[in-house]
Amino acid sequence: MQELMERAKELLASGEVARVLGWKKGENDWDVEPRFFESVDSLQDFVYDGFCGANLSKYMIEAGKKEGKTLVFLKPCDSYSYNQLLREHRVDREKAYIIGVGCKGKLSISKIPFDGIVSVQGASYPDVSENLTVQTLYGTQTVAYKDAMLERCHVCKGKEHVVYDELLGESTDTVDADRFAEVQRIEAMSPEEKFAFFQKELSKCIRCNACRNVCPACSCRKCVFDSTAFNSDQKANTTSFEEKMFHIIRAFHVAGRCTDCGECSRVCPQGIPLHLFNRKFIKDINNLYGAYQAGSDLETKAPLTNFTLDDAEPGVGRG
Amino acid sequence: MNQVDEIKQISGVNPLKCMKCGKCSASCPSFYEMDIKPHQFVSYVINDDVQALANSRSAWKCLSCFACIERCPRNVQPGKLIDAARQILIRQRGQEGLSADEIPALLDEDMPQQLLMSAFRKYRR
Amino acid sequence: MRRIGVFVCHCGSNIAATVDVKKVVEMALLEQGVVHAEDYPYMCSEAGQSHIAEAIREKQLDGIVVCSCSPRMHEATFRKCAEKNGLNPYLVEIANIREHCSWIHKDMQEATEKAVILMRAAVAKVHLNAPLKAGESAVTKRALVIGGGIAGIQTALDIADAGYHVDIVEKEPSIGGRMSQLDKTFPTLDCSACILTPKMVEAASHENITIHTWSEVEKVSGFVGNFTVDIRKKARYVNMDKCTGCGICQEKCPSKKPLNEFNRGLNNRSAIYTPFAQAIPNVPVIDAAACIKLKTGKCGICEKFCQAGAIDYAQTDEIITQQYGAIVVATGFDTIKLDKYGEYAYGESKDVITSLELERIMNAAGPTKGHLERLSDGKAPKEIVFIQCVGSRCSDDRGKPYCSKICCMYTAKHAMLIRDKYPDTNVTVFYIDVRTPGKNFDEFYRRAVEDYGVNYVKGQVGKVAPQSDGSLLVHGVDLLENKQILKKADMVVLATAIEPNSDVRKIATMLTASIDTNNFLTEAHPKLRPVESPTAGVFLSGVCQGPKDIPETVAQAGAAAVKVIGLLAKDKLKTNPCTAKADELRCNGCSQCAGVCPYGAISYETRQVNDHGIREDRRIAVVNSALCQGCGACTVTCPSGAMDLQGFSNRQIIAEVDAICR
Amino acid sequence: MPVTENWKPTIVAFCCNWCSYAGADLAGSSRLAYPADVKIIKVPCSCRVNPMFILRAFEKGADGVILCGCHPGDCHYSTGNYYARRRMTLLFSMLDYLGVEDGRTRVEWVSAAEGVKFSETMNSFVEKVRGLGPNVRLGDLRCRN
Repeated sequence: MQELMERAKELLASGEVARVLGWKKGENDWDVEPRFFESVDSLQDFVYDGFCGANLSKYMIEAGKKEGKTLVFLKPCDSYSYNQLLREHRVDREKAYIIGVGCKGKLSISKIPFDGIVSVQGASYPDVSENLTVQTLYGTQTVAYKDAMLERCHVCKGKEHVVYDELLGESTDTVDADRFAEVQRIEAMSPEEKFAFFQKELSKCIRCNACRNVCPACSCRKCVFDSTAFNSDQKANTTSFEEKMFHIIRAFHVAGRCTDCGECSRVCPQGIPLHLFNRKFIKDINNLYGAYQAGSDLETKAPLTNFTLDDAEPGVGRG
Repeated sequence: MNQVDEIKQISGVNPLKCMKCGKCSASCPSFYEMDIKPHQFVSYVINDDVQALANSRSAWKCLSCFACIERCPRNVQPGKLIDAARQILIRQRGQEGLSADEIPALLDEDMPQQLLMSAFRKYRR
Repeated sequence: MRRIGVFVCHCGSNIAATVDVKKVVEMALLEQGVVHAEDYPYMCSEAGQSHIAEAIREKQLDGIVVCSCSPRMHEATFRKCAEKNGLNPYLVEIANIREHCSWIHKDMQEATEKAVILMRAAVAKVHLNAPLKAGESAVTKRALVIGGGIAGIQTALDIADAGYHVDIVEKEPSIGGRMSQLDKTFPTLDCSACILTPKMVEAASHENITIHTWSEVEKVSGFVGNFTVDIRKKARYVNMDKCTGCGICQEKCPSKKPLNEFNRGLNNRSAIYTPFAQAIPNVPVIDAAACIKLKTGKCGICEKFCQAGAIDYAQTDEIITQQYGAIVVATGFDTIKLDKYGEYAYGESKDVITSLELERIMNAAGPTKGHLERLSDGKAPKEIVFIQCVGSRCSDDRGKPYCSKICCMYTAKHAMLIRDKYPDTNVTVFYIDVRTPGKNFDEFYRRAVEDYGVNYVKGQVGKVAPQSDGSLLVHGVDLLENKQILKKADMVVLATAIEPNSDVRKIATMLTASIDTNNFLTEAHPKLRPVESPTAGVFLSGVCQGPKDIPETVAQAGAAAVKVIGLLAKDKLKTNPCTAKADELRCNGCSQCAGVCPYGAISYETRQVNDHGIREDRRIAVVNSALCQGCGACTVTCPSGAMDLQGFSNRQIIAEVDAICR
Repeated sequence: MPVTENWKPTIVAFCCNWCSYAGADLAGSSRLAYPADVKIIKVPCSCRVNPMFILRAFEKGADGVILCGCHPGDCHYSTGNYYARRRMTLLFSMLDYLGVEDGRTRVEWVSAAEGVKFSETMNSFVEKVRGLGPNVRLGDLRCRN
């Protein structure tokens, strides 16, 4: 983390960049927030550790409109999102100085209490070690780093950055699960079980729109659910159907554009596994139309704006 | 269920599809032994005269070689109609058709396979 | 709030028989915004339209819903009527309560209920209609005819006579098409070449016609008024300007193995060939697959003997790109393959031939120089059997479900010509029904029976069995005599079903012209618009639209020409105003929409936008309404609903959905 | 919830103007009956149908939604139905994933000449939806009257 801070200071001081987009420690050790640093001394609060799960590429949309360059730190999975935004002309590449930071897998704060550790005071881990020490009211407890990791890091897409100006810090491989295992588990269920599963999950949705606000692909100037474009501006889920509709349409709009960065599940206050929707579309697209990773490059045509003459017929596999 | 529906239900044939082209009669090997010719089967069903078809000699002269079914341009399948007529007759006579275990007794070397197949097709219970 | 008038048509009894029109009117008045509702027996009639005009004036209507037949029938009628009375034509919506309701539901109560719902959906949509204005687009004053048979030639001549330039694209080395392969033509028995060749020469010499033979259409883009077409002129390996058509090269060419397609493969031709003597242009082509020089580099005899020095082995395919205002499809037909008809032994015996092969045998320029002889041993046939409806009227998957229409006439012609030239040859025709409905057609058929003694037998043939002595045993039946017939024949001629040219599906896809399951191009309306394709600017001439004989083909070719002339005569064409439009405040500029636009109608520009006080330069999608055809693919790709389709906007369709599911 | 005898399903059919709408007209002019529960909405092309429309139909009480378009290759706009095919394949797969009965949604390619196919498609689709009973899983789960 130190060399990131030094490099940021150096660039800011030299005037090459007008501001630095990084992370700042929040109220507690584990809720780290994205933050713009305008001055060298404000960089004291800069932090980069296991809790920096936030994907900074979406902030670059607005940052690109400001004067001067913005230095931004992108983890490998964040760089896919930035590339996708670049492809959709939402970010200005000249206004960005990108440092690709190494990543050893990010921690999910919501996971820690569920492991029987209550009233957490703080959590920290030395840079290298395998486990995490959690200070609680009742003394400290240690948790294996792997168990507290975000779901998305268990199925990480790979540690190499797709867009950067310079690279800092190394990464360690964290993959130890199959990316579509959970989706396949649900697909194997009977319709009644599937319905019950999603009914249970989606009924928790309070339509706080955190998932929409954090998703780099879901960044329309004016969302269809906030406008009268379809006369269907359901701001709140008045009926159970609207919960489903919001999440189906949100997943559909980002289908073929979602880089599977896992932010939606990370930020959901209700802990709904929202990535299951996007990953279902990614699995279908990969099976039906050939493996496609959004944001991996700027040229290949997105699956939903492309076709072949012998695509599968809709609902072929159904009764 | 009246006989017309019964024969249609057994054979699964829609007699109205016939365009009276006569190809079935042209292809029928036992045309001359038959009193009612293959191209007439459909008319007997349409004119609600199934009993005449069932009592006709054609019902037993048909070799069930399926040439008519093979070549009918309208997929009318007359062979199945006469086969169904036989079924109606067998049912009327109390199902005393040929059963599988009676066959070994009737076998002799120079009996052609085809004959056995068509016999079983015609007289099965 | 819109002031809407609802007009419910009885359509005589077509609608009123199963839909209670009074109830629909009564329910219409309950709908929001409906200030006038009435029913009338024939809403599309003059009187009916005057009712609409009156209501517009009296009640100052600014929205019309007509509950009547399909909009594909009278939407234009009611829109014109509204326009005449000062109402924007795009404020009229049609509720289809005939084809989609009264005609297919028997129960009055059920049908009325559905009619009311369809009316409500139309009213809900009209509330959101915008007064659109049709745009204009230029018309390229040039036509393209695909196919150089009699249909293509006749259409091209008629268009050229009206002063417009026409290009004919013909796949074969010469124009003439199927008709050039015929010997005589019914019902007048005049020789096919004698009436076709003058037309070919006229087309070749006409200053308004350019003929591209040995060429195929490769790519078509654009739409009515300005199509852009790429034509691939295949390499002829003969320089067309230098060649004098003397024909020495064809005599001297050592490679004689390829089958002569013009003579239906009954004899062979040289590698360098013209299909027939009166070929237009009279310039040979080299068949690259058979030419020894092109394959191995040796030979080159034709180059040596050619005084004009026209042979050019280095010639390559050439792509010509050309603009057209209208395209006529005249791709013609071919006989179907008979490989699935084993019972006729077409493949087994050389003496079982199709009628088209008989045409070549009886033609003086044919493989047998006009002598009627058996292909197996060359003897003159004494017993000829014609079998009708081979592959036609078959609802199984071997043949075609339709009647090919021309076989009864040409078989009567063949029978008559044979009986006339060889009186001692017996001719028997096995038929299901003889269909000769044209002018002087039945008289022609009766002459064959009464004057020439052709023996017509009602009954299909079950099997043709080639015998060891070279004759053919025909297993037929005489349904009128109720007798089976076993006839020994020397030659069997099959009246084979015809089907559209094999390339027509490829061309239909290029032109986005709709095509049916039998590969015939679908006409805009079977009765009212038989020579136009639903795709504007594409016209149909000849058998590509359906089985027909030469008189009908020439008539349809002329009709297609008139439609083309009608189109080319206009300087400006009204374009469809129902095109896409991007809302600049909502557009993200993410260029997803351009990815799906088949017409490349969407471009992007950065301009300043005032989004509720925030002035910002934004990247905005811009739709070129001249190119946009209004398919709507972009509207669904656009996540924010910024891109919308005028005439079928998101809110209009949502309103219809709500009205239906209420 | 017992299916009351006189329950009639509400079926919304999106038909593309050039092929399936013309096919529906042909079914009409050939008097090929299909249940009155089917209501047709005309769209310029099958690619015009937005998943929002389909979900909106279910939300407002439809029991089945069918999308008819031109056969791939015959589209009047040359590529429209190819995009519709991909979108609907993904949407239907997601609906199955959510446990919605797969009989409630369907895509069928019907050309302007296939009146018989249109009528048969509608009859079989309504039959299937009637078998599934009223739409619950894609509707409002709160107490129904």
